[in-house]
Amino acid sequence: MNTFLQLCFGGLALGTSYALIALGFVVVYRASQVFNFALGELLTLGGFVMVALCDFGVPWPLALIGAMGMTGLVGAGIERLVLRPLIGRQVFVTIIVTIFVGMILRSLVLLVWGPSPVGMPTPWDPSASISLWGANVFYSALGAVIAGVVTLIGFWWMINKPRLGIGMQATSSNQETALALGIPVGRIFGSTWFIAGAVAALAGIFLSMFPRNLDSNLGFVALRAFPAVIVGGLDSIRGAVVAGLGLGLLEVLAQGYVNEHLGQFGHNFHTVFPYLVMVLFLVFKPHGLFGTKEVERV
Amino acid sequence: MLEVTNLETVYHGVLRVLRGVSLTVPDGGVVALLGPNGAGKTTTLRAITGMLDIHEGKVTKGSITFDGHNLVGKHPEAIVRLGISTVMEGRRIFPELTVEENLRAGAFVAPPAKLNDDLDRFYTRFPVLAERRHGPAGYLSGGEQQMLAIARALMSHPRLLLMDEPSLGLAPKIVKDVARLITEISKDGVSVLLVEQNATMALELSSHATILETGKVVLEGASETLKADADIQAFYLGMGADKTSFRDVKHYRRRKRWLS
Amino acid sequence: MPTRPLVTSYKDDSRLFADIWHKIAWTLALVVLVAWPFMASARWLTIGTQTLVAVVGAVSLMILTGFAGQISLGHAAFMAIGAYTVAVAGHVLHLPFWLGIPMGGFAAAIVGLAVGPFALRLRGLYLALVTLGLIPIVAHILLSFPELTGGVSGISVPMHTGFSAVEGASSLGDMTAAWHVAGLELSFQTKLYFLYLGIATAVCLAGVNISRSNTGRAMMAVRDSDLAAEALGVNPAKAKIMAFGISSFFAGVAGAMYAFEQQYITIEPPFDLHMSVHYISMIVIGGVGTIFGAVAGAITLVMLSPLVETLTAGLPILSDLTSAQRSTLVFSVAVCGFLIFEPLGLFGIYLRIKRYFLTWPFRY
Amino acid sequence: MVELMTPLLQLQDVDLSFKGVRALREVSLAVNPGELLAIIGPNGAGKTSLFNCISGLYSPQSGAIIFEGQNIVKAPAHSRATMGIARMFQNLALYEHLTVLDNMLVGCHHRYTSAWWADMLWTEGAQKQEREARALAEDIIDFLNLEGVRKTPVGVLPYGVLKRVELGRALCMEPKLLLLDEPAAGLNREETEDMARYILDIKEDRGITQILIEHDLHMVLDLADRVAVLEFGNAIAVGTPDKIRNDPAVRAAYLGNSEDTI
Repeated sequence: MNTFLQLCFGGLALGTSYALIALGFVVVYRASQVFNFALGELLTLGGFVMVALCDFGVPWPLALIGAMGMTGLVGAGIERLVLRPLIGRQVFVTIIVTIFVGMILRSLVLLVWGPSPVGMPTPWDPSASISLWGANVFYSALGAVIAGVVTLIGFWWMINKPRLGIGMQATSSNQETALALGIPVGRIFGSTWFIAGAVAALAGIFLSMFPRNLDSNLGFVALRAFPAVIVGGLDSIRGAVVAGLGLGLLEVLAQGYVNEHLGQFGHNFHTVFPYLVMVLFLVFKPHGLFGTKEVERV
Repeated sequence: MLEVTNLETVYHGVLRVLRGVSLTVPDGGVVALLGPNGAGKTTTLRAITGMLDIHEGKVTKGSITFDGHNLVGKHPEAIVRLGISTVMEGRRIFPELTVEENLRAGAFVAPPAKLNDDLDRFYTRFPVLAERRHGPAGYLSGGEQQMLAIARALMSHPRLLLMDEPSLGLAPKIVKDVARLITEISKDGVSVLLVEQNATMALELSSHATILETGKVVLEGASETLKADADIQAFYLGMGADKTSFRDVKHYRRRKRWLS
Repeated sequence: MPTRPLVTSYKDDSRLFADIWHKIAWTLALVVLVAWPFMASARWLTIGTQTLVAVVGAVSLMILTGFAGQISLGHAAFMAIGAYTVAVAGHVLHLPFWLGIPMGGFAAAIVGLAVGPFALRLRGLYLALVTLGLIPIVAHILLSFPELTGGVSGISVPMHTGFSAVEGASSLGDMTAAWHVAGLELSFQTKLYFLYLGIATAVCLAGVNISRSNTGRAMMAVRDSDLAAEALGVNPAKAKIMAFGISSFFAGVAGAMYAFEQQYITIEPPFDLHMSVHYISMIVIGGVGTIFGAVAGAITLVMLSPLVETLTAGLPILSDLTSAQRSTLVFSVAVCGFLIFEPLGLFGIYLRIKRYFLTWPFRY
Repeated sequence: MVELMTPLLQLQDVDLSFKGVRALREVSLAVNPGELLAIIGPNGAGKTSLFNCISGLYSPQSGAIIFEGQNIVKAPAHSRATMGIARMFQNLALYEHLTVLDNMLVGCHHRYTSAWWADMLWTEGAQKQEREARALAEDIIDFLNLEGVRKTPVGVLPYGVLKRVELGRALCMEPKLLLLDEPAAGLNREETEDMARYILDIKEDRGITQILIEHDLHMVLDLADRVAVLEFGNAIAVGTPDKIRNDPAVRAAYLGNSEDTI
């Protein structure tokens, strides 16, 4: 039972990060139908900015906010520089451009901070844990869950402000029409990318805390959050949260209970498990748990 | 209140569409902009609403002023805030959004306090929309979508409404409804610039009309005068059609050489 | 100015080499291609061979993504299947390479045909994500059978000719030994180059034939609007699955070629997301939608990489990166630039130049 | 006498609804071989939905669609196209990256019997089929006066020409039944007259049965052999143009008041 609880907490912490990443995908997708493959690199960037700020002597909480803000600005900058000129082009183009923006970001991160891993500063002892109902939970895991929940609530409040919400929906449906109605399409895109960057930084910071370290490959974690986006439904914020948490839990539980029963095939099985879930969903429920189906009229 | 003088525009840096277009919309008036496909009617509207640059076009010459404000180079958002609203060609409602969300999107630049009053006002005016307010707008019929598009444009409390082909693809009965609505709108004090192919309807509604062909103004004047013009009758109003049926239209072929 | 000769029949109109200028250009190209191994240094000969592998890979991705509009991030997975098929078949069955290469194609095509049905239900982004999932899944399966695939430590790729039954009887039986033909010494690298030149030419021709025939038009119809295609009598399911089958076959062939060229392969790297992305950059830089684009993109990326690596090595800040990272950075910027400013890629630039000359001295 | 013929297409009690909105209510209609049937009705009356049911893009909840004596209600859209039902879309559905000629050749898709591998190898058989399709496409191009633009990408052509290209693409399918969804919408007077002429020529010279949806009442009443009127998903009247012209129910439904002359 203790192992189970422990795994659950670990899964929850991982799931919060997945949920945040998925949220970053969804918020951009909802407004501009762009799937941001560069998000993973924003995770890494956020982590490194955080380390740099702490090294500079900025107090931890301020550094956290600063890192989120700066990464958000980088996100908004990418939107302005690269994606704005592509408004109105096919999905294909935007998918590819974000992949390559990600590659550029990755090169730049390597250029500035180099390839060797660094530890993420924490305000608590990184290897310390507390005992909750008999399970050992790392402070970092607990911190991730709390920070995630706080961010999600703040996010929820923002998105439900009528103007931003309706503006995002209108923009996503048809940019030209939205523009003609006086909706500042550019600013809406910019703010969604800012939000995506900021939550990605938060996810990146908590993901690279103990026991993991921060290095330039952190971005690949975002690839593992794709399944959460699909399972939740591409344009559903609720879906991102539910599926992110769920898949994080499933992944950790699979690692704990399933891998060993699959023999050779089970080695690292938990890493592909979310993809298998995703494929099943795409076949049987392509719009995910909460995604909307588009209205098609000929 | 709207003054367009000597407007010239290009697309993609090369394609000249407007070659010196001038027109005026007086306060509270209905002005029609007529002309065949490709004459530059939609381009004129885009230039006024600041939407040219997203189509890779730009104004190269001339000026557009609205109540003394220069509109050239302004963002579409700023232009809507000045009080110019557009009903785009082909209705362009947001199909996945509900009727109410469509209307709310239209009210983006309006003060939020008035929102509920406005919604009530339009629901009383268009009972069909009230009935379907929580259903996706994509399932409305063509006529209902047109009503929604007009209502949505009015949500921002414009003083000038630009309409691009509001009668396109609508049944005669609905066209009449739209025409009645336009008259009502102008009675409420909103000026209207009406871009149309349906010249009969447009000349009926408007006080003044401008006719564009290949990017130039070829005729303008009071609608009454234009209605009596022989060329207009032949080319735009299809007056000959009462006598010659479509079955008997002369049919000649221009042989073309194998090009390209 | 050269003008087109008068076209008098539909057959003339569909010819590949329409006029004398095309013929001259192709002859020149052929001379360069044949002379290459004898002119180039060992390093550039290897790069030439790698370019031919990339051409096959890029054409196969072009058929799927450029013609049929099915975005695939799983290209590396198909190539991995081809590569591991020839490696395992070489070890276990002692299969000669000329059977191994098509077999690699078939193995990949089987997986491609299995993925195809997903494409029927999914569009654009969703499909990209499924094909992305293919990479870890294929890698996981390959890693799960270490006694066959060598697991993480990789596997060597033996290149049997099938003629070596009599040991040492003829040097023809050994692919790695040099041949002496008509006074010329053909090293292993040279033989491989010519073999790949043949395969690449055949694959390009097949690609061009698809694009100008009914099969290709059906794919393009589905790419641009599958509803309209259906109303025109095109079966979208058939067109998409066909694209997946043909494309993954060629991808498998490219993978097999890659394996023989490398002689020793591991799973990740090279068969990871980076490889898929690399091939996508080729078709984007070359120009999506034409075989010309695939070939131009492959040549540009593979041939220019060493140049870019050398050139950027001297730059003050960039020299901190490894050479591969430098070329990745430069080409990523190039892809973004092309997507924003020249969506048709090198093909678009070619069209502009052509139009400039055709309309000379007028400028538009 | 018209009534004695076996209809080419027969709709029996076709019912269609989505999300609780009933688009078609037990619509029954028959189209005789060689005739030009026009369907008129206010927006939202279900005209385009009816076309979508016939061409297979929507599947009705109940009812039968009988084409040449066969119930095709279950057949997928592409096989209906192969059987000989072609359509023109209301909002142009051309392939804008392809040339006019290639668009036409996509319309010829049903003629090709060559296998994909034959196409890939460019065999003599595949080439022969390519030439035959080209000959057909050129015939249509000639008929619609599109010679000058045959190798122009569709994306750069003006609207009036596009409508002709789309008509041509439908003709390339060598249809037995041609569905025209507002072919004259957005066209000016001259282009409308040309379109009317083409429609008549298609009927008279090529003998293709056509169903026409159009708002231009002059055009409909001049061209059609019979007119069907739809309102709220019901077929409220069917008859000759003269009969429809004077039908009070039609006037009320379609024109809003009865003083107007049609």
